[in-house]
Amino acid sequence: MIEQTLPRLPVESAPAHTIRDWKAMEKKWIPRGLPRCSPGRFYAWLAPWLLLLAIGAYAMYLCFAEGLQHTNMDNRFAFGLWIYLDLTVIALGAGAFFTGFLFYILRWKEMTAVINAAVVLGFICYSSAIAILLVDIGQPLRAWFTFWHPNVHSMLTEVTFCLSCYLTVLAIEYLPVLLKNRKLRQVPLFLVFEYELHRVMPVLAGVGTFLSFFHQGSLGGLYGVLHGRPFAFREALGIWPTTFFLFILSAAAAGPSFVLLMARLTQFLSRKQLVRAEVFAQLGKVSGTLLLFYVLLKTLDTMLWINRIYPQTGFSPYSFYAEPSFGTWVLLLEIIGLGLVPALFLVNPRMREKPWVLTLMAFLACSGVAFNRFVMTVQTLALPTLPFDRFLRYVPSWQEVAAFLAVLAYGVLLYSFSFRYATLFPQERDLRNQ
Amino acid sequence: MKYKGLFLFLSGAGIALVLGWVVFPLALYRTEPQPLSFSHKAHTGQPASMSCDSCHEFAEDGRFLGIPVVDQCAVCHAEPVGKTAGEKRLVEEFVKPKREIPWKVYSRQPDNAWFSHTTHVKKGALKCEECHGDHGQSESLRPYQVNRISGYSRDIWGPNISGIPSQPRLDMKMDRCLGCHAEKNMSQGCISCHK
Amino acid sequence: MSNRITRRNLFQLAGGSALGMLLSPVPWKLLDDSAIWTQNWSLTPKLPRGPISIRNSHCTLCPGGCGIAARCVGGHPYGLRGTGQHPVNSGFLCAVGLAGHHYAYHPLRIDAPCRFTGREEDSRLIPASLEALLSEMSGSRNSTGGSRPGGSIAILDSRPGRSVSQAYQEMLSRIPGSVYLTPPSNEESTLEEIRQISGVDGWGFDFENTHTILSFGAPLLDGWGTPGRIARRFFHRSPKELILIQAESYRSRTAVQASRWLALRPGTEAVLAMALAQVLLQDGLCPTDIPVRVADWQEFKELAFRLPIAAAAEKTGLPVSAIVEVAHALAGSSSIVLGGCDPGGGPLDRTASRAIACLNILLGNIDQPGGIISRREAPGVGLHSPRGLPLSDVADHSIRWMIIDSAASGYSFPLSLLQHKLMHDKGRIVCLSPYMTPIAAYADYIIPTPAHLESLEEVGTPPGAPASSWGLSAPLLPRTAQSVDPLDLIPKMSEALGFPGGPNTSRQELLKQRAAAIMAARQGTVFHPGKGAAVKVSTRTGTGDFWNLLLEGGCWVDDPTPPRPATRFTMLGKEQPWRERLTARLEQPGPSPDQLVLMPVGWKNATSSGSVPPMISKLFQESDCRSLAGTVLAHPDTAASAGISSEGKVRLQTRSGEMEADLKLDPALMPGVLHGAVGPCVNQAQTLRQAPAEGLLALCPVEEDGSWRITPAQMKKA
Amino acid sequence: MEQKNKARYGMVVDLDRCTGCGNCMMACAVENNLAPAEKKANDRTGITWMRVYAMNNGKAFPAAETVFVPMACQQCDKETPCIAVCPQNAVDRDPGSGIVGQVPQRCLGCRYCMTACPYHARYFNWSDPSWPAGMEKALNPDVAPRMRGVAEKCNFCHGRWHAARARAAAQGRSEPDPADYIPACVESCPSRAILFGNLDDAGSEVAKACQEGNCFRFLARLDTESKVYYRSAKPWVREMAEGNRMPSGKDGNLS
Repeated sequence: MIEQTLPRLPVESAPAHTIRDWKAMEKKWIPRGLPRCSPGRFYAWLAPWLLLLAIGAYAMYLCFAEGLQHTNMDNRFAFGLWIYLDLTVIALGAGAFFTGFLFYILRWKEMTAVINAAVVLGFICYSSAIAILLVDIGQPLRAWFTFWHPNVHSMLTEVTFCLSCYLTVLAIEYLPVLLKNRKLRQVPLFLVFEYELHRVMPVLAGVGTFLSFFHQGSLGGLYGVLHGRPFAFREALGIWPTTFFLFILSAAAAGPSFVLLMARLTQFLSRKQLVRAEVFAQLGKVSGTLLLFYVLLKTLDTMLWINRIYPQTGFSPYSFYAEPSFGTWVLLLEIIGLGLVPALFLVNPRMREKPWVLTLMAFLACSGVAFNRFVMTVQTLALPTLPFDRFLRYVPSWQEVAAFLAVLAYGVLLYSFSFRYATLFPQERDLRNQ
Repeated sequence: MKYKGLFLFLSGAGIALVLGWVVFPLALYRTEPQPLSFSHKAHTGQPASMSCDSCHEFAEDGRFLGIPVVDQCAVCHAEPVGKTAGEKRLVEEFVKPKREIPWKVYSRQPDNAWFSHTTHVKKGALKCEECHGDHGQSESLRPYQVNRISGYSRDIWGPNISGIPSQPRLDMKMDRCLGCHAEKNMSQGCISCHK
Repeated sequence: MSNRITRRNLFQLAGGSALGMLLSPVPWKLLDDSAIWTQNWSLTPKLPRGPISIRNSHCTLCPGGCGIAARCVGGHPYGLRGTGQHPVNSGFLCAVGLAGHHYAYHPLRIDAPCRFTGREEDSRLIPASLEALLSEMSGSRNSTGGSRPGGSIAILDSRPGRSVSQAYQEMLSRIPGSVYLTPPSNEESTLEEIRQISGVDGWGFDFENTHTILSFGAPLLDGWGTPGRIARRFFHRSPKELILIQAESYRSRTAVQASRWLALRPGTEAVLAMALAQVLLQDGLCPTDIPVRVADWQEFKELAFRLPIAAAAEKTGLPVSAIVEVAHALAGSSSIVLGGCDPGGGPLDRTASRAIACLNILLGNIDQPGGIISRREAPGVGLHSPRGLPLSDVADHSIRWMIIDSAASGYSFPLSLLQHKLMHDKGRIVCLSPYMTPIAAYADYIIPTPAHLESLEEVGTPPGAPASSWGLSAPLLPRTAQSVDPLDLIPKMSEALGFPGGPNTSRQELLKQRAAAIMAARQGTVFHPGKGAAVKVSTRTGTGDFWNLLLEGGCWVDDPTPPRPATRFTMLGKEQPWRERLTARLEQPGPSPDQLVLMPVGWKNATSSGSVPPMISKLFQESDCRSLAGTVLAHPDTAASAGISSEGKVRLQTRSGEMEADLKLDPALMPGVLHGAVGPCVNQAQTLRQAPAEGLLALCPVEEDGSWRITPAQMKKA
Repeated sequence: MEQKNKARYGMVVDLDRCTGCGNCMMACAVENNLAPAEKKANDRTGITWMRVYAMNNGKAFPAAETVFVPMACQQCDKETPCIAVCPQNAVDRDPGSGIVGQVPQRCLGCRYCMTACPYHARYFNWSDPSWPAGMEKALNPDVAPRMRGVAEKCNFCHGRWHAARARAAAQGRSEPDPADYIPACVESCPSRAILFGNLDDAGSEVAKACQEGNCFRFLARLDTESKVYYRSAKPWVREMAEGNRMPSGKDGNLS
């Protein structure tokens, strides 16, 4: 049936024995002992994502060839959907560094169940962030100027350096996951390489944690240092504005939730149990604890902001929430609805036991971080600064949306391939045998 | 053939190095002919013994007029001086129809660089030779090479493809400007020299 | 076995090559060069190179007569500024003039004779030849005989008083029944009425010495006359105090700068003027010699008292006290009462202009320092007076050939005015224009003339100037091959119409003759742009010298004209037609409060010149400076009364038709008034094929008094 | 030692004199090789180093009042928002003139500076700038045209500054003659609403004017110490400008 829906795949037009051969060959790439769907079904699942990827690639081509006039960003809304996407995927990708930190540094052995998945997710998030950044900047051919002529005072320099370094780290961390593939293991060099990589993994995890710590923070600092934008500006602790720390904390909190959520989603889609319930609960607990801590600090920060920065900059305390579409509900939703609520549920052991609660709360925690990044990007720019300014609106163009979806599709594709041909969830085999 | 692997590795490296250091520069630069042959030496040496600024003039408002216009050539070359074919061409193709000679300028900086010769020569007391080398003593115009990608004259990058400056320095990239400015405690601000 | 190349060997080779590449300049140099390429690519234009020089000339975009100094690279202008110390514009230009050197590259530049196939929207632009025009002209001679009364051949001259204008007039003088027309004039309407009242020609405003100005909506600080002259009087460190009272329906740019703003209801200018006259008479504020000098004193006095002040106050929407105060302020010092209105709205109606002129006479402003002073014409005007017949005064449907010369934008008057004058079916319009404008798009033949700064032109006395002046606009740019000098076209047209032997002097010759005439009169001074100072003409020796100085941007300015002996005035005209018109105006009931009126608004500098430079789009599209054509502004209450609560597309309807417009809410406007922004069309995506349209002006019918500034309208949501 | 703060150029804009004629914008656009507005360009996408805004008192007829506010880069002196954020040093404060200089050829187009600027005085090239055919011949040879994908802004007519310095060098002076260095907007303003000069030269017109009581800076409380001052005798203008946003119906402040 699936074969019929895919008349265009070259495989289908080939003689029957070729297809058989191909199927057999494909099977050899799948890790031993892991049942996977038929290749036809697998590639049918990929087709729509490939289509999205193609549309997005065309949109990106338009931006490269003709400039960013294809976006709906403008001089006042200079950051848009893409920067929001960058901030969000990097926050969610924090699952990689934080799980690595728990596993390699704090030696939480149970994290071995999700560490591979976390690394792959991290790699996807970071590589897509870099890809979208290259489309987003006006002159990608000059992107290396940041390395050659860096301005050490700029948060973006910090972000660029850490991001590219950490992507390299993630790529190295990702390699052993791939190299464990049974076909690739046949190459002796790869086997040695993989073994060596494993030995340096704790070092890499340490480096990754350090880098992540800085760029997650710098992404927060990105807005916190804008003293021309009182909505985003925060006072500094040392050289870093408070958003620096809030972003680290919120990313660390959302990361495990995102890993949890993705593992759940994979279980749901593959209709298999992949990870033991205790691991999920453990992830939920970590996420919830950090989130609670974050909510506390965020509240404190908000109070300071209202009582110190507002009056100093001559803006009336409520002017930032005067627009009906961005009322005070924004603040309440961010801190309570998508912060305190999931945090309280997640720290409660009884609640954690219910899978649907755990999943829902992990979802809320991730949404909370995404919403925070949305507010920091969009509301900061929408709010007026000059007395004759007006509240601005911005709706992304189809090219921006297409590129956004292409990144999503890229993530799905890479994740699907990794799930099929690599061992993302080591417990899967045991759970199946039980 | 114990060292076959090493041999292959080294030969790969060797081929790449030859391609990179020898073939690449040849491919990167395109040589363009100058419209006329010109001897600076014939003008600066005996008997003409002209100084640089007798042709490369400074205007009253501090602008440097650069390559002289054909009218300036016409002061001496209204009629062919000597009997060479080049002289004949100069007079017939350029001087008489008052057509500007399309010289290719070795040291042409891009449009975004502001360089005031007046400031450097009059205030900074730099000699022409310090940047332009012994161009003023040359017997003929060397081939003009243009970078196929960037469109710059090769003189900007300097003769050494590695980018490591030769002594005396012949490159004209920004770091040379900045080095000298830092040495002499002159402005380091971007728009001091960028327009 | 060992000689076989394995996969492993290939990896080794590739690894070595990769290392070698990294150690070679290739990746690093490519990285550098590709980055430089983005700084240097051909998508960004290369800068011009060459010696820098300054060339002086004059701007001919409007009659303002501003001196321009062009910074040139290799002789090619790249920036304009006002000539420093210039006697006419004091070194300042308007925003349009500042980009005057861009006109030559106008995207709507016409490079060959052409025409549209029809007046419909889908009509096509097709080539037309000069020969076709001339043969159709000579063909028409047989059918009409070229002698229809009411003028079968008309030339509409937007810039009267030039040497070319003389040539036009000379040609027409030999063709019976032809007529020389001038477009409606906005800035000199008060002076024109004074000319008629006094029977004496040649007046100017002595702003430089005046103390009080009452302006009826004249956009004094928005391009009026010569902007640099007005700006100098208002803003440059000057010891003389100046009170400006601006009577206008909204707080315009001028009103903002004024000492006092009178929020006058539109259309009640004559009522206010007569009420002020009444106060002057009542309180004995007129100079004693005025009743003696006015022939119809009693009649006028009667008329002034016709409407009680209180009634006038109600009609105008002003408090009685304001009227009394303004009258006293005007009488208390040297003053000027100036009529005008927003340039988009064309001239003030003649009835109001007449009342305003009368007010000046009552105040004794005529021939007083700081009032309206005598101004003799520049020497050498010759046989023909520069004054033509106003376009609105020609009989309807009487013109067979309408030739429109220079600077006609199509935004300075509604095309319907032109349309009504043309003969049915047979009427033809020939437009001489370098660019496609609404009026050119409307024409049957478009003949390309040299663009701004491409040909030798002259600049005469600017509107309202206190003394005559004359200068040359030496070309700064080369002419294009296809452009036609109107002066070369005149003899050909004359011949085609059956009157051969037209003027055959070259442009330069004609202008040289004029210069010689000025030189011969040995009066006035000539400004030397290089020195930034003027010398007396009588001290300059040679005519050639004078000519060269003019070519280099020199400007001749006449000496002050001595006052004329006590001029006599007939306020209401010889047959007193104005008594009736003024009476009607005074007794006209005010508009009903729920009746919306549409007032076209525009910007003089942009609507008076044939087209606008491409760069002007910045002001219209990217700043709050100007409203784009097709925008209609209204008070939120006005919109609410029409059932509209938000900005967006609306439909406007008047008795001329219906049109879509962009509504912008502006609480600063008087309720009940719609401001419709007319011209120019600045959209850079325009092509010659899609000619700019007349816009909201098409909704404004020309009234009997020749004005079109107030039209009852309806607005509804689109 | 020689280069330390020779000058600190600044402006004083008298809003009471501004008639909103647009000369400053046009002179600026012509001087600095800006391209005419694109077909769909508007006040959010267009590039105008100098832009005239209208600011109103929020009242209705006849009490409505509007002032025009010409706004270019405010040349902030203290913790200049755009300098600190640029990742590759494409913006700096020139030590010899105090001018906050933008070098588009260094810019990679991340637009972080634009989000940092509270004055919206920075502009991005959303597409390749294009001129009508032939108009490149009329470009100012002293200002480099920009390419797509980079930010740009007012540099106080640095082309004129360069020319003035070269002239000074030719005449053997170390500092440009103030009469030689006048930005295009200042030169073209018919109502002389803009004063320009060295704020550190106590004798200059600007240095005196910026000390006067009517003088203020936009968003002064953000403490960026901009070198573009404004002045107005109208209290409502000063109050609004200093950051105390007034409740006006459309902006809908809660008060």
